[in-house]
Amino acid sequence: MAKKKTTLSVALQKKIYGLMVKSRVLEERLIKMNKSGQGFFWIGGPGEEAFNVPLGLLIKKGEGLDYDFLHFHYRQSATLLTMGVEMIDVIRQMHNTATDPYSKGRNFVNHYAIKEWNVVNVTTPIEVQYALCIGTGVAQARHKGKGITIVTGGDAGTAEGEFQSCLLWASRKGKELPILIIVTNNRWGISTSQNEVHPKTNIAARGAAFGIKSAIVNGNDPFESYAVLKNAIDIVRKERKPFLIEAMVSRLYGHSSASGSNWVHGETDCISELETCLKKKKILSEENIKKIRQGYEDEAKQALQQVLQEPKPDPYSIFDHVFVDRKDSELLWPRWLKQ
Amino acid sequence: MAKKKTTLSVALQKKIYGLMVKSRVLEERLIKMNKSGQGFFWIGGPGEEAFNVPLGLLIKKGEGLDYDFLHFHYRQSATLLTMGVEMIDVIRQMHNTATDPYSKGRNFVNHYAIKEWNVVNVTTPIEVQYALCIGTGVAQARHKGKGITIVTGGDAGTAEGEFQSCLLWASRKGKELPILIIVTNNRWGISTSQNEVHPKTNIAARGAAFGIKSAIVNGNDPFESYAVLKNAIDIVRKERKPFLIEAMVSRLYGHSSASGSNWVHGETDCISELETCLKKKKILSEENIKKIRQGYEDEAKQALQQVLQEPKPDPYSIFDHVFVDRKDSELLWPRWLKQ
Amino acid sequence: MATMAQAIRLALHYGEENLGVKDIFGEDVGPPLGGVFTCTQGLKNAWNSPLDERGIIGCAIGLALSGCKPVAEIQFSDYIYNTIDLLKYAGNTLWRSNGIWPVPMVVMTPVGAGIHGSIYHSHSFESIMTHIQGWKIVIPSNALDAYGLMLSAIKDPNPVMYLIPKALLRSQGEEKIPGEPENPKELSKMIDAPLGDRSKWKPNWPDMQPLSIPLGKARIGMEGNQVTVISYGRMFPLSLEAARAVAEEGISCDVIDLRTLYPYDVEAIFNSVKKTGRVVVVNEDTELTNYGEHILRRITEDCFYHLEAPPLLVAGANVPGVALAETLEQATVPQVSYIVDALRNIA
Amino acid sequence: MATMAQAIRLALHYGEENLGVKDIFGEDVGPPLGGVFTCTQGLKNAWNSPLDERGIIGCAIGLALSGCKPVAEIQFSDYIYNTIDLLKYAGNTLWRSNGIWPVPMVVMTPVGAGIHGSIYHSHSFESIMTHIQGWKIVIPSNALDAYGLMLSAIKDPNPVMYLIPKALLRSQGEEKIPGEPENPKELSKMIDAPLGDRSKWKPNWPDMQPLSIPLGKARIGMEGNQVTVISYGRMFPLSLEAARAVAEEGISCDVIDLRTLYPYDVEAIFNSVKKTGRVVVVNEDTELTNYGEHILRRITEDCFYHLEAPPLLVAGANVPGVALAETLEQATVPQVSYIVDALRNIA
Ligand SMILES: Cc1ncc(C[n+]2csc(CCOP(=O)(O)OP(=O)(O)O)c2C)c(N)n1
Ligand SMILES: Cc1ncc(C[n+]2csc(CCOP(=O)(O)OP(=O)(O)O)c2C)c(N)n1
Ligand SMILES: [Mg+2]
Ligand SMILES: [Mg+2]
Repeated sequence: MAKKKTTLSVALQKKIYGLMVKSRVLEERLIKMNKSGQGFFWIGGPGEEAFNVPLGLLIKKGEGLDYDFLHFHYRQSATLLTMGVEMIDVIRQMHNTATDPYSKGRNFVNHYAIKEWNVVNVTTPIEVQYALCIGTGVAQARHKGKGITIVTGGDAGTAEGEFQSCLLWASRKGKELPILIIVTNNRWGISTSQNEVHPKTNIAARGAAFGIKSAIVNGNDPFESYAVLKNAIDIVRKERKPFLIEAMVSRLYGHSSASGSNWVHGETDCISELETCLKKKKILSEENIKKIRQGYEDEAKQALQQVLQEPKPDPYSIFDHVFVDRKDSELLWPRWLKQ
Repeated sequence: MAKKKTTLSVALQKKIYGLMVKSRVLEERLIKMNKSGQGFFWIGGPGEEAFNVPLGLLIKKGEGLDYDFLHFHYRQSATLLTMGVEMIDVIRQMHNTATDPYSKGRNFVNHYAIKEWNVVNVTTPIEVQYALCIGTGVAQARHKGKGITIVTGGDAGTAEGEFQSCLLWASRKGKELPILIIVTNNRWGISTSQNEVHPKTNIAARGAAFGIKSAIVNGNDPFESYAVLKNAIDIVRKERKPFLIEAMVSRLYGHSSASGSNWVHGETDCISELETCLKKKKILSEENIKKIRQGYEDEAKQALQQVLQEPKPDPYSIFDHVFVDRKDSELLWPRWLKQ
Repeated sequence: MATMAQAIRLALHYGEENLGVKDIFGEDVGPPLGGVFTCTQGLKNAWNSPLDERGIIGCAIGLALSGCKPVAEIQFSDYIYNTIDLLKYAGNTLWRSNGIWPVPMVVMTPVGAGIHGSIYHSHSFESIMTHIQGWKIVIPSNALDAYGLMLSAIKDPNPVMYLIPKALLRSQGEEKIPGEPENPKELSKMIDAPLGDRSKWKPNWPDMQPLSIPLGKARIGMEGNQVTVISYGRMFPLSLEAARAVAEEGISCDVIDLRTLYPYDVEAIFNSVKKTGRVVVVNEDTELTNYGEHILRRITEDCFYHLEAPPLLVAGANVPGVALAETLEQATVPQVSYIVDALRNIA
Repeated sequence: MATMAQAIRLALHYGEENLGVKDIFGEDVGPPLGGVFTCTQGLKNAWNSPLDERGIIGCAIGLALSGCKPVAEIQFSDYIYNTIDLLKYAGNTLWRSNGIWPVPMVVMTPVGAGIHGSIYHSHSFESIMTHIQGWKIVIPSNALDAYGLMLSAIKDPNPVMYLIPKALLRSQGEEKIPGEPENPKELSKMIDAPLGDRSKWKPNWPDMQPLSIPLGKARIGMEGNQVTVISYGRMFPLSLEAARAVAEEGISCDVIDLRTLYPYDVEAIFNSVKKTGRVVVVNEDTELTNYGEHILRRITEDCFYHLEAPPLLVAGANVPGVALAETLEQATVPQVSYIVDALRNIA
């Protein structure tokens, strides 16, 4: 990567780097929280920053059909931070406080839900997002604006039938849908290596069977990722047709806290690669690098201090938002929750 | 077709023709039964005989892993008759008598289940057979005999996720399964034309995405079908790897009795085409043709006469075979069935 | 009067004209067929989906999230079972996001036996469906309710499951739907597609009017004071018939049509049981972990000291399906005579 | 004594050595992990499937049809809901073919809350599962039963659903499993995989012995005569704890562990209720159309005149999931104190 030229401005290169670090620092803080008992479970995206930050930069952010609809999986923190999510809110979800803006203490960390940015609930069940995205795609195809649908998921998950549903519905002759279909391929599903359970063909090849254009990208290279994403997004936005990207990425802390969340040796670290590159290009010095990281670490630490003071959700709140009108959920009420 | 040469012996050509007619005559009898109130529902395979008879001839018939495991859909009568099913048994299922050997009056016609020939229950839910066939494929891959798994289904059904499951599991690197994956493409799913809901690519192309060899065949031509099937089956049997066949066929009486089961004009009729061909080749005369058809019509009529005398299943029998041991189903028993 | 199939079609027409419904879709829902039971014939926004139930429900959720009000059909409830995870997902999306993402969608699907549908066209679905949280669930027993409940389902901001008792689709309603012409033949001429080529046919819609049947309100089909009969869907007219039969023997029944299975009308149920002290719940779903058992549990819990006899469930036999032969179907799902027996027993 | 996870592993080992099990498979079931809860570690016939639950169940059915005895795992029951159609299919195959095609297979899947699993690692599955015909359904509450029930499940010629109360997997049994070494540390050294590189590790299996726990037989965990408590799985030890607590106040309970949910031990249930006249059913599945309501319906139907107080259900709150925060989880699924309250109330 270091050798490749990029057409991105120096400012943008720096911005990308900063956001990658911010997101790594946050994830490492979340891992620490889990290890010290400040959060029950961790899952997240360290190793995908070089792909996810450019994605966040290229999204048409806003609410409603004129903006991009986002069906994300649980490794997307770098995209969300790039879009403007605050560290503290992620930490709130990690600590399942009442202040968690995405699920009020109900869901695991990195499970975002943001209406103003069309961020549909991040899913825990693998691959259902590939079925849901059909619907926002249909709505956007009819709306004929510039908004597109973007869906992400892992390599192992493509074995689920919804992946085919997405390819098929998106490629119906004359009814094509404006969906950018992304698969981040880290070559693992928990402990199962891709080699063991997948065919010898790559995932991008699945697009061809449906007449869908596709690309494979080195997701550890932020500049290549930016270029490939930009091209694909432009095509989807303009042609109103699907595009499939397979991004080769790393899984730097293993699957999740359930598998120990320890640093995995031998995987490419996109951040240290980028540092080498930017240092070589004299865009950043060792000192800059330290300062940037330190700044985010301070931010994360302060946020954590605040979150630890915040209240846990009220037991009665389990009946909130079962239905739009709470009355509808009060037909049954467990004996132990006296009203 | 008429012009193409075939290497099949005259005897075999005649045999194929006879079986095609037999199965057409049976299906037409079933349709009449439905129209005259002798059966509640009809669904079957008129229009697929030219493909299904050769398939029946090429199957390694028997029980257990050394023989072919058959996961069929509801248009397979010609294959089953070729294998040796008696007309009368099909008529029994149509009339839901207690003598119906496949389901004892429980299921629709053309829903076979024959243990001695590895004919797994024909399915009503579309496409589940493509999930089940993985299992017999795994067993046969391990067994390392000559038996293979054969699965059939329609074009519209390939939109279900199980189709992808089948392709993926069958093509796992180093764990390939000996499955002949057949799709009979009649360009319709009930009233929905393939054009309306499918991509512009053909179904055979889906194999390539998984590294699976495939072929498209004119399923109205019995000789081409025989050749393509023989080649594919040989490959699967020997290489113990999957093969995908897309067979272009006709739907001569529409979807089922629910859509009227009337003759559809404009579809190719494989039987009249074959008659023209065999007459031109002087293999059959008009008289032969009449006689063959008459023979099967008599057989069907006689069978029907007998079936109409046979008893309906006993109400209490609903509790038979819920479990292997009937005792297990007697824990609950509706008040109105006094024991 | 309109048949139930026509009533549903008229309601969907009202929905696309007045309630913002832009997508009515599913397998064979669009032209030329307009649904295997004609419920979607002639609707301007009806379209055919691929044969992919998971895609259908996924698409509906996505449409709902994007602000549309989709009505998706699963051709038979027998084929909805590969989508339960997605139905659960639709039902927990608002809750998972703590109120951020509502999912206003309607799924409709035919249920129950009675058309010689054999194993895979006779399934009931209410027991599993009521165990899925976050959904409202309705099931009409006549054309007028079918119309009114569909309008309420479309207007509701939550996911709503609209179960269609398929054996009643051709039965004509006794009451006129607001807006339908006096003469049912006239209605048929206006909105039923012709046989044969339909490519140039267009329906001539009557000017349909709103009708409010609030979700969660039962209907008392017959009043009495000795036995409470609670039913819905196809079993409701059978229950009514049974109650009329025993009325001649001097057994007086309250016959309740739940109409909405969740939220159900707990007031109507408890009031009646407190009055009669005897209760029979009738449905055709299989009897093990059956929705009717929930209703009975609520009753035994809250009205125990009013009960004068063991409450009864008349439901489908616990076998894997409704078989094709008539002898078998009748042994499997409740018939009028079985309900009559239960009423005699308990009274 | 062995933990429940070890007990399951030992039973599967017994199964592959003695009962013809050739396939133990599912997501992450094979090496290196041996299952997210280590239940399949070191087993010679354990293998990793693609991430495709529908493929897993389909494959298991096919293996069963071909004469094998597969044990398939769905990693969490939370992810089994896209396979309900296939589970139904497995359960109706013998019946559809009028006895021709048996489907001898075992599916195992972890259920229930108690590990801070949040919405998608806390689901209960028994209510929907018991509504699926043609399956036997078991759920152990301790290591010994886990072992014996697994052997019976494998031997059974029908499809068997083996529900694993995940929060109990690490709990050590009180009784020794036939064949396990005296010392649990010894057992661990023999069969637990080391941390780090496992590529060269091989388990050293103890010589396991058969154990018969017939399907359909409940176990009485504690005998009493005032209240019948019916429970299973994770809720059984909590129920026992609650019963012990109220025993000190003079409330004497029969505490029944069903162990098999279908076919359930109707004799044990009715005998106890006829003795006590009071019954509390405890489970953690959501309360609307809940399996416990079936048990209560059978009891009210057949033991009505023995009942001295309204029977009670203590079950999960009717919300879309078990939330992550401890305050929320505790409000959602039964805690010992809630069971104690119910026992005091009814006694
Ligand atoms: C439907 C479903 N099945 C199983 C799981 C359990 N699970 C969580 S993550 C995971 C592996 C996912 O692998 P992949 O799709 O490659 O994504 P990655 O985690 O590698 O980014 C599994 C099996 C799940 N969450 N959902
Ligand atoms: C899972 C499922 N969904 C829907 C149906 C209803 N149905 C029966 S046949 C059919 C069309 C099948 O089309 P295709 O797969 O092309 O087979 P063909 O009938 O044309 O041979 C449909 C939708 C079904 N049987 N199963
Ligand atoms: Mg992966
Ligand atoms: Mg077709």
